Amino acid sequence: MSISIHMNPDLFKIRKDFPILDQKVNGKPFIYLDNAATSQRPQQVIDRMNEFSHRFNGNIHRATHFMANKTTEAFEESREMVRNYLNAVEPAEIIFTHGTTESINLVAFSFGEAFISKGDEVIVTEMEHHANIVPWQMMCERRGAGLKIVPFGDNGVLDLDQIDKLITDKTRILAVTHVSNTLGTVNPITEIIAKAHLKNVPVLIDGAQAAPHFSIDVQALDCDFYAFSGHKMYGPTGIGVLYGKRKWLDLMPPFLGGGEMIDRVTFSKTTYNEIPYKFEAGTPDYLGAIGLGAAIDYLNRQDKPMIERYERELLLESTLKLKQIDGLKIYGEAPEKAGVVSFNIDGIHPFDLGTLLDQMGIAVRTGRLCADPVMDHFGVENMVRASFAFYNTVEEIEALYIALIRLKAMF
Amino acid sequence: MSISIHMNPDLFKIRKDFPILDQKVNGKPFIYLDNAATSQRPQQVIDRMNEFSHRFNGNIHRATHFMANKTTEAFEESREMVRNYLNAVEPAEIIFTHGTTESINLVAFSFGEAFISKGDEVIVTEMEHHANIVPWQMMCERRGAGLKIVPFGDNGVLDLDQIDKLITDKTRILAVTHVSNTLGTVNPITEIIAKAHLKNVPVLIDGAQAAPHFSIDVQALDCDFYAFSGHKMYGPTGIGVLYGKRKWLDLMPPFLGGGEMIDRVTFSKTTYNEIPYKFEAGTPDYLGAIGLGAAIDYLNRQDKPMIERYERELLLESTLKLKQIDGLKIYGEAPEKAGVVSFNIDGIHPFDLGTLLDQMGIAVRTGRLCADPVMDHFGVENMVRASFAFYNTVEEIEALYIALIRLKAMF
Amino acid sequence: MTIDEIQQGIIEDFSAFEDWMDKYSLLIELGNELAPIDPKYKVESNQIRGCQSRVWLHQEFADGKITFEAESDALIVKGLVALLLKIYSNRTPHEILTSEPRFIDEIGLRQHLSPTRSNGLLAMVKQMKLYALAYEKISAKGN
Amino acid sequence: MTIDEIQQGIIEDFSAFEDWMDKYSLLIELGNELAPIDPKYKVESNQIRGCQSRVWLHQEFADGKITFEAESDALIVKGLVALLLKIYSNRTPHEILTSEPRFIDEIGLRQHLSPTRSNGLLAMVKQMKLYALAYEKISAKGN
Ligand SMILES: Cc1ncc(COP(=O)(O)O)c(C=O)c1O
Ligand SMILES: Cc1ncc(COP(=O)(O)O)c(C=O)c1O
Repeated sequence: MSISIHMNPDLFKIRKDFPILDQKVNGKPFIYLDNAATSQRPQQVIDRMNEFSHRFNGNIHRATHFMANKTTEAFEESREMVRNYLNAVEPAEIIFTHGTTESINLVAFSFGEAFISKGDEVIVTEMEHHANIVPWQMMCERRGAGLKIVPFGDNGVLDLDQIDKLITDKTRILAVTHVSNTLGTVNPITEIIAKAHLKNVPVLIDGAQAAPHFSIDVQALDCDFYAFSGHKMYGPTGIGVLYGKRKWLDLMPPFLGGGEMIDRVTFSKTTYNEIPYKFEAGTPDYLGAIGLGAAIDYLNRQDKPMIERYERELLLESTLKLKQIDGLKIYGEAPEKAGVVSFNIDGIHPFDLGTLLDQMGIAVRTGRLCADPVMDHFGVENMVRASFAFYNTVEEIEALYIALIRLKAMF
Repeated sequence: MSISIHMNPDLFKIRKDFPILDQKVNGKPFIYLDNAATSQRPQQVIDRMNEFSHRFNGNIHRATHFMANKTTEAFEESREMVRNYLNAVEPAEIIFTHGTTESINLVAFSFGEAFISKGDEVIVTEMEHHANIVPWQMMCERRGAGLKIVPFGDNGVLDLDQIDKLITDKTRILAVTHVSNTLGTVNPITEIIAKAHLKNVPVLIDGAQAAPHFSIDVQALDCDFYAFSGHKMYGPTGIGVLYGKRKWLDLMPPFLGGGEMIDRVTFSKTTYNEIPYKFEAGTPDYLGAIGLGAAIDYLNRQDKPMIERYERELLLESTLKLKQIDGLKIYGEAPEKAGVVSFNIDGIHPFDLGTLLDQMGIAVRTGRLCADPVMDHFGVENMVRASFAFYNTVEEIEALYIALIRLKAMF
Repeated sequence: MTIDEIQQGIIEDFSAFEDWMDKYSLLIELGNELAPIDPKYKVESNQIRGCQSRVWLHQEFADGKITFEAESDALIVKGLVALLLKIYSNRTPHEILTSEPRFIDEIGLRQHLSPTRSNGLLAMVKQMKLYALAYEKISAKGN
Repeated sequence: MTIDEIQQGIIEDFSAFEDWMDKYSLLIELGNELAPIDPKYKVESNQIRGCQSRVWLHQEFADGKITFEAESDALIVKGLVALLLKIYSNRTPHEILTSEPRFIDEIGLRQHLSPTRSNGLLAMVKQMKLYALAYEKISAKGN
């Protein structure tokens, strides 16, 4: 690991924290390059969750007993950690959901019920993950509204001029991804938000691919909503976050109904609790939230600027290497790009590549990447995607490169 | 533990499986009697989840690599275990949700969109948990439908005659709890379902308090939907189940939009996947589902008839004991009752009781138990609730009894 | 006596007891002794949100001092309310704003003031301070 | 030759290779050699659901036997498709219904037929059996 250690002196320690990385798969050292799909969990997250399974477990809120209080405290501490991670104004603006998908559905539904009527318009972009398209389509269909699309160029950069043209006085909300899960593009969301706010249009940011890698400041961004998933940022599956400005959340009706989100239930009239509880129906995934808190704590203890720099190095290194392969085409070459490289090799089906790489212990994602419109844009059925985390090494990228060269010869 | 062991010879072994039980709280041996709120997790569940964090973790479905396949296999195995646990016809009828609350919201929304229009009616009962009231209220308000209520008598038994009167040709669905989380009543759901089906009304069963304790056979019951939560049946938080008959699920539109629930996305038209995927938007909580699978596996390895008998003994024993306390009133004395005892002691506020019991290491729930209509029925603000699992002992019930006697003297 | 002196007294009263049961018995006694709030003040608008036990708080301002009356339906909470009234009632806004109810922590009942407890006590302390803040502003303007 | 004899032959061919790479090279070779399906059969209605690689399957029934033509856009899948055609095409419904493609397991490629794989192979085997079932019924009625 000499090259990697040179760039990331903590690497050896970091890799030790992720037990899953240290094993063989199909007889080869395991190389995990599918971090955009889901990331691995450090021992610290696993330990923290085990502590709560072994010692402290009681259903949260409204309880008088020790176990419930311990768990409630840890749950609310996690909320505060998320608030701090995003620099939100207050913990009440942090809603625990079950993932980015649920977060966006929540906004699409509740914002839609409150603010969207027949003839209104919603704007998304051509590079969105399905999770930031389908909920809006479903809502638009229900409310009789229309969906407008901001296109991107072949280099993977959004056509910002189009935004100005697409926003009309019928536009009610704009939803855009912070980082594209296929193209890797880091969108200029500060600029996009400013453009939208000029015309009084609130903005939802899909942060699924950004929150694990960059520092987020929702106040500086001034975004209205920000969504991300725990399982993509070194936490467990099943937990996610929706940040929302209080001014919106207060006005939006509840999404799901059930325990904790109510104030008082009678059959003739039910009144609702305050935020964030209004949007947290049912027993929250407090074990997951505690795990996410531990993941954030883990990230906070790292040298963040160094990690950001290192992840950028991994991107540069992999781009340079892969471009040396004849017939390999990379999709998305935005100047601002995160650690995601999607590509195809002429004449080789992504499924074949994925299958054979797996035989060599290398995990990449292949398929449509939950982004049909991006596939359609480039006129392809599938792509291969390698995506990085700070525990990956330059040597792993080298191994991917050598494997691809070897496989190419088989076809 | 002599009396308990006499009734449940496996008890010693079982308690060893639940590490959390073996500790002191507030300096006293920990006695956990809040199982209806959430249950504890056996080491087997914790181990299985750790195995997947330590060795096998990849985002499920549509992948070509080892980790994703291992995880997908385990996830789908869990679905099959749930199918088997409920005796559903096919795994496609098992939808993983995040809990009972989400399961019921899913049905309220998607069934509502498909089948409920202005003037239609939905029936629930007076003893429902808020999770089986509020989603229906919200949907009825959106669709312009009305909510009808089946009342219960002071003994905690539903007035079945009312069901026949309430069902009209406008009734579209009936939702009822299998076991009441406040009164402990085991409702005669076979009879209720038959009554409803006679008039072609489908039935949703809230099984949150039943699935952990009784054998469920959805085919024998012939219910249309059955919902429960993982965290109340010895699994992790954040995972739940909705069983639905294919004939309904096929006709219902999706609930949340996002990855995996789609077939093909274009901006002009999106088509949806088949069940169960149609209803599983976003990355499912596969870690939670695997944990739930392990919990079911654990339950399957127990002597189930013995455990059911033993839990009934715990109920009888606690009822007998508590009734000896002067001024103690038990709410709910249905002949068919599960291990839930809610009560009040004259002149002592439940909060005071809960606080002082906690000082003695005993965890009970106090409050409104997410069942405002039940509080209103009895004209009380709060209740104290003790609820049992098969790892509880008769000696723990004795300890509760002695503690209450001691506390009563303080007031 | 200053707020701090009274708090010190309370801490000493409680420190006489080793056993938690005796501490709670004392709280219950204090709760039982607390004069009930005038029924006309036991109204929704004086009620403090707390999911399990309810607290009613009424205040009046005269001669630069705030007098509080309060009550709770749970006896342990009422006992703690009695102690809070002892230190905060009939005080100037400034005194109220500059003192924390540290005694609760020191007599080993901290958990009752934790933000995750739904007994309404923390909300009551916050509400008393809000009143103090409001009256302080009014007084400042008045002069 | 019976289906089983052909399967045995395939298993022997593959067992000559120790290295997985050689096995996959052979599959790729088989895939490359497979005659393409007639374009007019490469239609939606012949396509088998598989999220990543697509498989097209066409069949005809004559003289009591079913002939299959098939193709896939992924080469490894196409190689496996070639093997499946070798054993299942030009067979009676009864032969098809009574033989399992055990060779896939035995040559160490079982994962390709696992229900969690989205390559469409399992669906293709199922589809071939469904055709066999249908024709068996038709033949039974016809006689
Ligand atoms: C009868 C009943 N229904 C529904 C629920 C809600 O379950 P969850 O909070 O896990 O969604 C509960 C849990 O308290 C319950 O007891
Ligand atoms: C940009 C983006 N948005 C949304 C999602 C959906 O996240 P989840 O499946 O965790 O809800 C993903 C994950 O693939 C993503 O990459």
